[in-house]
Amino acid sequence: MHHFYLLMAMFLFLTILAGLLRVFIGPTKADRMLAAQLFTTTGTAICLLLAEALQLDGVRDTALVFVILSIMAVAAFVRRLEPKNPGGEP
Amino acid sequence: MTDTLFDMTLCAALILAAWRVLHSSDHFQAVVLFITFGLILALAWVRLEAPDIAIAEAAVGASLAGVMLLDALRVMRSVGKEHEQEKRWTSVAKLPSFHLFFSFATVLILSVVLISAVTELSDAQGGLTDLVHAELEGSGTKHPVTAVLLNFRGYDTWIELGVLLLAVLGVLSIRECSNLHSLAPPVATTIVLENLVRGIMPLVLLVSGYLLWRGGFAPGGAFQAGVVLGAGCILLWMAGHRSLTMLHDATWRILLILGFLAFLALGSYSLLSTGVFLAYDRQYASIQIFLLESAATLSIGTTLAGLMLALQPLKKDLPR
Amino acid sequence: MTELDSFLLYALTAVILFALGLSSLLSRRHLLRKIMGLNIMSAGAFLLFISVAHRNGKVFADPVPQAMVITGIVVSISATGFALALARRIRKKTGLTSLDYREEPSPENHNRP
Amino acid sequence: MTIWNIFSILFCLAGGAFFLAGVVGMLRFPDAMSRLHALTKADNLGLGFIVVGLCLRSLVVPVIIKLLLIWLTVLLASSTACFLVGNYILQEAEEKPQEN
Repeated sequence: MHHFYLLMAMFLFLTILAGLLRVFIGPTKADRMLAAQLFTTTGTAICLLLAEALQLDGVRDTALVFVILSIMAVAAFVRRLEPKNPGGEP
Repeated sequence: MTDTLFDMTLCAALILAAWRVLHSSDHFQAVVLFITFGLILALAWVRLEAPDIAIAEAAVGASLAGVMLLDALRVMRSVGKEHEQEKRWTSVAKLPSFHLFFSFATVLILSVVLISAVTELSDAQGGLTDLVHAELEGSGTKHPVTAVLLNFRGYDTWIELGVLLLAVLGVLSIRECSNLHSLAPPVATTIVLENLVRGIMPLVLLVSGYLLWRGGFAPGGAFQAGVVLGAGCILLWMAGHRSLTMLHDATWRILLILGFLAFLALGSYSLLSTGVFLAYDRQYASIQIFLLESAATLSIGTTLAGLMLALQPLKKDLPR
Repeated sequence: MTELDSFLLYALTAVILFALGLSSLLSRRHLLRKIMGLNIMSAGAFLLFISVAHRNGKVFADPVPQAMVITGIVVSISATGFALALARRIRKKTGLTSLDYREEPSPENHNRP
Repeated sequence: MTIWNIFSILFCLAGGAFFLAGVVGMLRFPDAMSRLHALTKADNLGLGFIVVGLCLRSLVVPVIIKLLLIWLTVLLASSTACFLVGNYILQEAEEKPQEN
């Protein structure tokens, strides 16, 4: 069972490596950001699988921290420094 | 076998990501890769059975640093001739050749020295695990990492809180503002993000408190809790909430120095009563450590959030 | 493969990360890249610490290097914040994104914050 | 090997398949908006299946609660993130013609 979860984690890690290609080729900023968002979720899944494989409970807390802060990068990415079209939709 | 394969993939990914962070042509790509690098590094900490560090890295490397860099990227866009320079695969070409020669020679020599040092290290055995476990009894906490941070090497933690304080003071003086009240109010964002943050903030606070509590007997502790707290404050600001600027100026200042002062007070008390700086009474060690950790959590949280918020536009910089 | 080899693997990765970060710190011109290089250097240093800690550990990695790395991570993020503040100040005052003062600042973006 | 373990393996494999689909979509789809669609599949279902698989494996109440909390948060955060990025793409598209 230990090996199954480790293999599963490795498989997910390989999907991250494949996804890196999207960050390299882009072409738009949004594409790159989306890939990073996918990595965060995949990373969470890997953490959970490794927690089971290595029997480390603290790793689930790592996944929890990943998840609750995953929105930060995207929020920083779409944020505008100055208010835009004040009359229109926010 | 599976473990080795996993290790090798992880190391290859780390090197690949680091290489592209430093040598891609586009700055935005570099920042996104930097966030990904932080994520892969957190996975490496998990693999190396250091969950304490993985928690801190998940909050710092994968979120906080990325947010700071994304924010800086907006104002640091290179323009004109410099921009053309950056667009090329590598922009080292423009430096004087002696500079290039010097830097690559330095890197080469250092790498050789380091590699030989590392191969030496592979023969060395030992480590301090047994010593820490032998002293764990009566240190006031059941988790070895917390015991090292707060008890055995309390000096380090104390000075480190001082370093954090210096960093935020430095940023404030560079910005030429004395407190967060000179910041322009945050820009309103979409209602979707506002609502998400409204829902998720209690969870962030809960996780922060949970990590502080867990630090007594399992991975977690003041640093992780503080980093999560600070990230939460920044998240509030990004959702258009006034966050730390809501606090009275004096309150903010007290929160900043609380951790440093708590260590200083306890250290002086133990110096007067026992003659040793930062020595705990065995009887009260656990409650003393808990108080120190709570103070440190608040300080680290406000400091990290302050570092980021102090870089936001000031009232005087706004157009009109 | 034995425990020793996994230590060597991570330790050599750490050295490579350190060298990559250092070379970029010395030879890249854009300040953000320098700051990222600094961060990758520190990641390499941390990785070396923990690869030793993992080899010497029992259930968890050796707690002393772990504690040092946790302090290091928080110090490195505060150093990054300070460095970014400096870099943004340089950009605002001179219009440059590097330390190369022979470069002419671009006039159109000089005064933008 | 109990029946729970077999189900756990099956659910984890299903989750892995969704992650694979997500990354293939991320690489093969033609534009950012359709890649957004691929991302949501991996986020919601991929992690969901893996969480269920691990719940079946551990069968300890606190762990199950933590896992479900993680999944619930991912559902909220990732849909918000996708909305924000989608909104950003639309706004960019709106601004582009005016600039040129």
